Amino acid sequence: MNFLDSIWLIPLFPLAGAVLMLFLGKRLDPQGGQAGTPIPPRKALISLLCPGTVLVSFLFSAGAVAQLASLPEKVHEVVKFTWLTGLPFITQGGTTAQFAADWGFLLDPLSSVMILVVTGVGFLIHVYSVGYMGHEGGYYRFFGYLNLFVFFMLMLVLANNYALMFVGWEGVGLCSYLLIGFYFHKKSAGDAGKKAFVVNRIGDAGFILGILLMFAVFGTVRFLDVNKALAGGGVPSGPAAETAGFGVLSAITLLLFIGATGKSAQFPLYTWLPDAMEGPTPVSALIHAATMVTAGVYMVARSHHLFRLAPETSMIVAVIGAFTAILAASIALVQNDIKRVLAYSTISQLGYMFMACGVGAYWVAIFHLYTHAFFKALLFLGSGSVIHALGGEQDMRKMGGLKDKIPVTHWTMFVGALAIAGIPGLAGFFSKDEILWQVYSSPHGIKAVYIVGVITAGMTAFYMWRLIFMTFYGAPRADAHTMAHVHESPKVMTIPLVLLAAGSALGGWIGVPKLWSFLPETFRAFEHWLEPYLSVEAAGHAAEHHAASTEWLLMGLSVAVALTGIAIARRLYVQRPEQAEALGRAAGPVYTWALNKWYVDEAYDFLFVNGLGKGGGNALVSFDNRVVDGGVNGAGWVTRLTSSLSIWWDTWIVDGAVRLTSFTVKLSSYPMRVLQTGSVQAYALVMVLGAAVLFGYYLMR
Amino acid sequence: MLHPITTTHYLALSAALLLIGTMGVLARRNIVIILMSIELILNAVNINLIAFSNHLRNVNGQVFAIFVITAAVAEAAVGLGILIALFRNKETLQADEIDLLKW
Amino acid sequence: MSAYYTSIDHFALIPAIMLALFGCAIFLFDFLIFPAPKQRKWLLLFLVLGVAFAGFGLWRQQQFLSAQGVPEFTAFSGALTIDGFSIFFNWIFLVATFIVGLASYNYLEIEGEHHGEYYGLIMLANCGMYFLATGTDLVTLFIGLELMALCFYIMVGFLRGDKRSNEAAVKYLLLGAFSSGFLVYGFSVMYGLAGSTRLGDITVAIARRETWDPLVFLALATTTIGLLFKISAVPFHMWAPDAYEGAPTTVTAYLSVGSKAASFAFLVRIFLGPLAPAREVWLPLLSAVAIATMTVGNLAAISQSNIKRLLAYSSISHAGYILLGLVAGNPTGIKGIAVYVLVYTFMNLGAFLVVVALRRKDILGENLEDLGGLMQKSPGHAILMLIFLLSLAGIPPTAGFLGKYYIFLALIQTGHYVLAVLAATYVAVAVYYYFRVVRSMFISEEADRVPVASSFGLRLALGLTGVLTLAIGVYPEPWLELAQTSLLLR
Amino acid sequence: MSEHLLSLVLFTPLAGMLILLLIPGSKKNLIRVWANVAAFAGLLVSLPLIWRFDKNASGFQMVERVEWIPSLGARYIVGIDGISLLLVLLTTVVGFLAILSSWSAIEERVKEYYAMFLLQQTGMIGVFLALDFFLFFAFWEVVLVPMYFIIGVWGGPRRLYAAIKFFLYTLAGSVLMLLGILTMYFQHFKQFGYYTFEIADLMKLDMPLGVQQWVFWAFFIGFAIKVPMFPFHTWLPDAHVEAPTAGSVVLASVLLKMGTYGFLRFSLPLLPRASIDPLIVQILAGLSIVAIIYGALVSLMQQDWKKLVAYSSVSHLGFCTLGIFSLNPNGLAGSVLQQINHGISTGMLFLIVGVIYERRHTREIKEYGGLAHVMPKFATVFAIAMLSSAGLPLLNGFIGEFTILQGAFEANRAWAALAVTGVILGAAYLLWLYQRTMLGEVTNEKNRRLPDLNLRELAVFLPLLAWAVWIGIYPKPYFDVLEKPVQEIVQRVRPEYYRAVAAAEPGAHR
Amino acid sequence: MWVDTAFFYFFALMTLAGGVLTVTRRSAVHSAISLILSLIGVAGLFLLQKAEFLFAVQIVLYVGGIMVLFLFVIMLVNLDQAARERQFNRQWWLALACVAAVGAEVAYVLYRGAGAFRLGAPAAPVSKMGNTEMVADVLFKQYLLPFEVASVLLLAAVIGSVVMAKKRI
Repeated sequence: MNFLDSIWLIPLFPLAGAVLMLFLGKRLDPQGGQAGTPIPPRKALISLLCPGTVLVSFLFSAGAVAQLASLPEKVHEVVKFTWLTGLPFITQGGTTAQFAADWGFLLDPLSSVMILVVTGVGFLIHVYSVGYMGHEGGYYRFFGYLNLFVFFMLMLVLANNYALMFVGWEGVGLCSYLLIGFYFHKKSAGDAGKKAFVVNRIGDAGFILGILLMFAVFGTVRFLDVNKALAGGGVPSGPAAETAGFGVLSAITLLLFIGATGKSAQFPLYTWLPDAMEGPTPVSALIHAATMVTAGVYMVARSHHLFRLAPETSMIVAVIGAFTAILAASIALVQNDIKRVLAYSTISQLGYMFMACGVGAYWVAIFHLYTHAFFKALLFLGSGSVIHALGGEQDMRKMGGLKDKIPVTHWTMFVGALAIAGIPGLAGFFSKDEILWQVYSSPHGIKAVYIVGVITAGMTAFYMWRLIFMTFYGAPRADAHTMAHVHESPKVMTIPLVLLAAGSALGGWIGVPKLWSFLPETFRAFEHWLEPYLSVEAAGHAAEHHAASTEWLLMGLSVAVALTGIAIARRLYVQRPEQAEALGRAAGPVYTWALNKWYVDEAYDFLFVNGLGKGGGNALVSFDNRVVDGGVNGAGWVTRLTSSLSIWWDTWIVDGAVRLTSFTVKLSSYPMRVLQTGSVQAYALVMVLGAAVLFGYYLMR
Repeated sequence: MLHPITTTHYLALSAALLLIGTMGVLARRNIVIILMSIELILNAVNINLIAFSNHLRNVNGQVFAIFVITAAVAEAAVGLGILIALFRNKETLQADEIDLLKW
Repeated sequence: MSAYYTSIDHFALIPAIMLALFGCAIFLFDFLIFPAPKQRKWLLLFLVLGVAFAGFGLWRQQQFLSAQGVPEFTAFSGALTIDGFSIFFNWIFLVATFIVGLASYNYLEIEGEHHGEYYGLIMLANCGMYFLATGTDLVTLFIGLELMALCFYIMVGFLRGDKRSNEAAVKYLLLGAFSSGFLVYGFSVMYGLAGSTRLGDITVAIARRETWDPLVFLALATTTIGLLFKISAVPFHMWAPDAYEGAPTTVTAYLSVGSKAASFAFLVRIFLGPLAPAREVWLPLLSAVAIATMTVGNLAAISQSNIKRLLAYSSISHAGYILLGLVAGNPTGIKGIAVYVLVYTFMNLGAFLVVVALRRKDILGENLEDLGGLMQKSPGHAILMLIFLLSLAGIPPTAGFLGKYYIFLALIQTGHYVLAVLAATYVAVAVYYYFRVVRSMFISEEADRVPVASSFGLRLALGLTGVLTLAIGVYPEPWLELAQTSLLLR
Repeated sequence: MSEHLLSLVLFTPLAGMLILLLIPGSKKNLIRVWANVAAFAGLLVSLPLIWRFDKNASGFQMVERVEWIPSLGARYIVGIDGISLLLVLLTTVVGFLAILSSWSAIEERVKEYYAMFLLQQTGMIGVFLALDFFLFFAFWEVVLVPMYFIIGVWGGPRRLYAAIKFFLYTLAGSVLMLLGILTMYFQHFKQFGYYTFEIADLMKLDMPLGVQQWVFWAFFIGFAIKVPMFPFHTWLPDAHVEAPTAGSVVLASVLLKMGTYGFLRFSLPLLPRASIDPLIVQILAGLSIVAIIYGALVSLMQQDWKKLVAYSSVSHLGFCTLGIFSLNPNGLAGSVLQQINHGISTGMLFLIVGVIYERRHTREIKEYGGLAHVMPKFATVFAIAMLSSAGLPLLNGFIGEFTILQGAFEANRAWAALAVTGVILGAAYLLWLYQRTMLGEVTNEKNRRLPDLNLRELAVFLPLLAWAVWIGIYPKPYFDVLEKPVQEIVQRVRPEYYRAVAAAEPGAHR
Repeated sequence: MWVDTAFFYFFALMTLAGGVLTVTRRSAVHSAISLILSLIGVAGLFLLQKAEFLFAVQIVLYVGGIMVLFLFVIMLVNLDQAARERQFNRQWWLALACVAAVGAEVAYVLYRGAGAFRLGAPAAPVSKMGNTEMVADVLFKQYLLPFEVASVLLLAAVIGSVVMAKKRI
């Protein structure tokens, strides 16, 4: 069958699953309320159905991609109907446009990679969840949300225009809200979910404005049309040419990038991601590691035509990426919550991807996205398995010595850790090293960023192995009772781990560096698949004016750095645990600061809580601090001050004025009455008075 | 020394009488006397009418005056009737003592 | 017939004759033929008959005018003029008399007062109004006014056993006589200016003098005092609340409607007749008075707890609105006065009649609390009252809106924007106190369980006013045409 | 009958009310049944409008004209264009659902209650159908009285204050508006020598800018108070908080739209010169933006569930007015669409408050929490309503807001940028509300045993939900319906706009 | 000529004095008497103005009729205790001020008007009829209607006073 024309079906399978779950789920999972009940057959149906839908989408995607490869121009667009229309709109260039966002799908090398990752990894995580969530309440709800998420994610990556992309964009945000808050009886979970949603909303505001500005400039929001417009000298023919100069493009790109920072947890909008760890672990794996958070990267890559023409923005992207990378890594160094370490690591890895985007090496960014999807998902699921084994314990200080108790988990995570650390031969090595090389070598490259990248690489290796060592090696720190009950996870959970491990190990071999010229070109399939599509200038020119020796050197350097990191970690956490504390004490403030995430949240809290405690008044005190933190991030206490001021204004000024008038009216009613003394002669007197005035009027004139 | 009497004199006189009557209405407590003061006012009107009628050499004014007197009679009669009714209930005819109705 | 009493004179006089005739008949039959309490209703029948005959006469006059195609005809060598204006207003008087008569029967029963004199006086009062609307001679107008006023003095004090009624009568009488003294003083000066008492001659005479002539002003000022007193305009309004409160409620209704309408007819006759030349003198005067009247009326009404008093103040404020029509002075304005008086008659009568219905044996039913929960007790009355109040407030689609509409339009046409805005804002104030009544009717708890007084006559009267108030609001066309015929200045 | 379709739609509820009055007040259930039947009939007769309406025809359709008061030049003229079509449908649907929703909420004085509702229904439809200023004004005022009683009789503790405040505010506004109307009426007479209230005729009138400005401000007072725009909004929270559920539903969903509709139908087309006067546009757009942000901020701080929703209306209506005064096709179309959306989603939110209030008789947010455990259906409905109000794509809210933003952006980028903050805050206060009431543990023992939505309540919500999703996924029909009328308005106000459109060769237009 | 003047001043004085006394005398009876004085003064003025018929009417109707009525009422309602109280109310000084003000204004108006008071040439020269005839002539020709209405007025007055005054009907 023709998969290419049925790509519009791909998102629909998960959607069907979601609808089924959310509306009939309760019947399928009657005692979904209680945890720990044996899996009934109908529940098994859920377990088959939901991963099944994702699998189907995966197969369709694979088929479509295969057929896409056979196309000459490797682009296929399917438009079902016009979704969001508009009325005539006079663009910046004076031409008329009409907003028309189709319900349309675009399959090209970029989106093909994404759908494969989303459906593939998504499927594995679904399978894993069957085991992991098996005993949780609201099983059906969980899978409903998960499928819904996949649906929106696929919309996001398959959309053929920015508006529809925005649908997916918001949709995944919603699902992340729902899934983070899945344990909605936990207040912290609810807060985290809301924080995530609202912070993303801030980014989305930027995104919307970006879309509008783009529409105002190009008169369209279709990727292909925008690219076409840009292909010819940057902007469409007609008067737009003058007006839509450089400034506008950088404005557009900047606004889009704000959206990206929100979704992909870049500085300064990254604080929601660590909190998001409140959600179930598979959620963290799927949404906050493999797929959703990479949407920002995808969007930037998707708009690469624009970003190329806006060097300022690209520079900003690179710098923000680098800064976020190192900031997050530094925090990860000292975290003790296993999932938080991974969360910060995710942030930092995303930073890498943006670095790549910033220097124009978009295919590398996507490459890293792809490898990262494997090993980060693996690590999350692994940690999930660990937590599962320890009955919910997340603090690494209470772990250790699990190596032999849960071997599969241990080995798979071992591989994952190697991969992320960038040990040659594993996926992480190829992608990260390519990023570093591009940052160093590309014409847009920035040396400072490169340095940051290398240091971050070292940190990465360190904290990741710190995690491994603290978890699996050394003496068990958990109490005997827990240790007694530690057990390997069921097959349904371990098999995905193994598959992901394989991916992390071998996934990189489709993108080996050109340097390894001894390998056939098939080992560079990824680059050949994406590079021509993603770059405007001729492929791989980057290497030319850099001696091969340099590249070897840098590669060695990064490997060395990684190994050092691992070594230090081993020394501190296996051989001489006591030195860890010693070092911590020695580092003193730095350590504490890092431990406390550089007090960024506290800084916000200070702004919101105290600032408002001072400025606020009782209404503000009653106001839940964390809500402000999450709720109105950024302008927190100003918001709350103004909003209480507004209420004050309402009650005292606006209403006050009204009340005052009515009061004066009522009041002035009494003099009128007092005049009415009841004495007839007083009335007569008033009449005569009136007469006097009347005659007086004659004299006056 | 005595300059001739013009209509203006009569007007002035009637105005004065009008004001005296008004004063009575405003200041006297006894309602009967207030009614009398009103009679004064009407007489002021009559003086006017007669003066004009003489000045204009037509007797319409005098006829008008007759009607004014008639009206005065009628008002006086009804007024006194009402006064009697009032006096039956309140045992007083002091104007400033009847102030049930006010405000 | 003699040369002095031609058939045309007779024709012009028929309605008045009918009213007077049947009035006297009632006086006589009251103790000659129907002394027994059971037979009183015959007296009411006589009133109805008298009104009917008078109406017939009026109708014939109307026919005559339209048949002849003349705008007017005079009688008694100019002492009387029959024109659209007089006919329009006389219709209002007759309807008012009819309705009040119907409503009074039951009320008098409750008050235990005599019927005969009452009905007779109503008709004589109407007779006086007739001359106020038709008269074009100072003397006629003066006598007509006295006739009407006299009857009202008596009727206000009709509850001889009731202190409040006595007091109201005394106050009304003293102030009324006082003010009519000023009025007639002004008349005398007018006579002096013109040497004649016919309005036409006076107009000519005044037109011949310059506008700010002192004597003209003297006449104008004193006359104005008398007239403004009759329409209860500030600062000559103070009798109204007391008289309205103390008088028997039916009389209050009649007073607030009949007397006011007649006085406005009178006022318009004078101001658009003899005083028209001095327009620029009295225009600012009347605007000021109108504003003051609206202000005092509306503001004082806010804090009233006695419905009759509240309605009294509201009727004062309405007088202010009507005056604005005279201030505008253009055809729209004059038509506005006619329309306003028309709708005001019905809605105000209706409102007072509901209060009449609240008067039960040993329940005075004049306070806001007495209206409490009227909706539960008798929805019909409550809804009618609601309609009347909405109409008084001037909210479409009730009749009251039309009156306001014309006044506003006239003001805008003549560029009195400030007055227009002021009048408009006072509508909101008025709504505030009208809705205090609505509130106690619909939202407050029931004050007492005693059912409201009701009789065929009262029901008929209420229904009539209610239907008219709505009908005029929803389909005003015929009424507007009627008002159109009443325009004085052509 | 077919050529009198509009009159049928207009008077069905009134007829229903008159018959209702004949039913003795003691037969409560009979009254309820009849009221619902009548309202449903009103809905049914309004449905044919959908297919009888020709979206390609310009001007008004199904016009009926009857001489009413010739001597005033007032006629009974009704007709619809795209804008009024949508609003009328909204009225009939929401009106019916509101009546349906109050089956168990209203226990005493049932008869009067339903009578008032049906009367009000006619009034509101009349406002949207009238093409004669006199008729319009009559209906405009007719609507006031029932709402006064609905708030004043069946409302909360401070109902008297709220009711009279609502009444006085609106009345004061409308009387001043009347002065504006009369001024135009007179101006028309001066120019054409005959009096008329017909909109079509008044359109021909061209007044000097000065007069237009005065009239504009007169209208503005009337409409802005109704909307309500920023400085005039304080009656809204009071009215909403005190009104019974169905009352606030109708108030929010339909009554407020009378104001925006007034701007669209009268202010803009009748006073084109004043409407593009930069100062006026600046002021009104400014007020709208203030309303957007201000309303959102205030609702962020509310402790009272219903008050929060009320203030959110202020914010949403701010979007509507902003769209109107962007004075371009997208702004206007978006505004109308957003009016419908607000009607749907805020209507749902008020119904939701009503449902819970009926069970617990308190609206204090802190009284609740964790209701999602107890009432899952309720939680789901609430979630969707909330998201549609927060403007989540694939639900109605987004379409409207986005289109308005598009228009605002075209008019002035700063406006759009500022308005977007409203979107962020919207998410903030709604999610926070949802979390405080629905999520978390069940803190309050009283909430343990609350029954979930029953069938009738679901029946009330489902149509609205369906409608919300429809608009969200396939809004094209709405744009088609709105294209013509919007174009006419824009052409009236900014003739050059469509000339530019014509001149410009169609850009990326597929 | 000077006789007229003298008489005018005499009667004017009489009128005003009577008026003032009416308003100021403590006892109602005295007031009534002084009112009669004033009325007679007015009658005299009528005589001066060649209104003989009016003079007669004034004397007969007023002095003979109305005043008797007044005195009768005064006797009927014995006001001796009222006579002992103060005869002016509290606002008298205020009233005086107002009246003075109005007086001044009216005086000014009249003063201004005196010049303007030349009302054309006196109308048709006096016919040879006696005053009474002329009055009758005008009354029954021009003022026939008011004359008739006046009868109704008086009827109403009679009925009214009866209704008011009698104890029970």
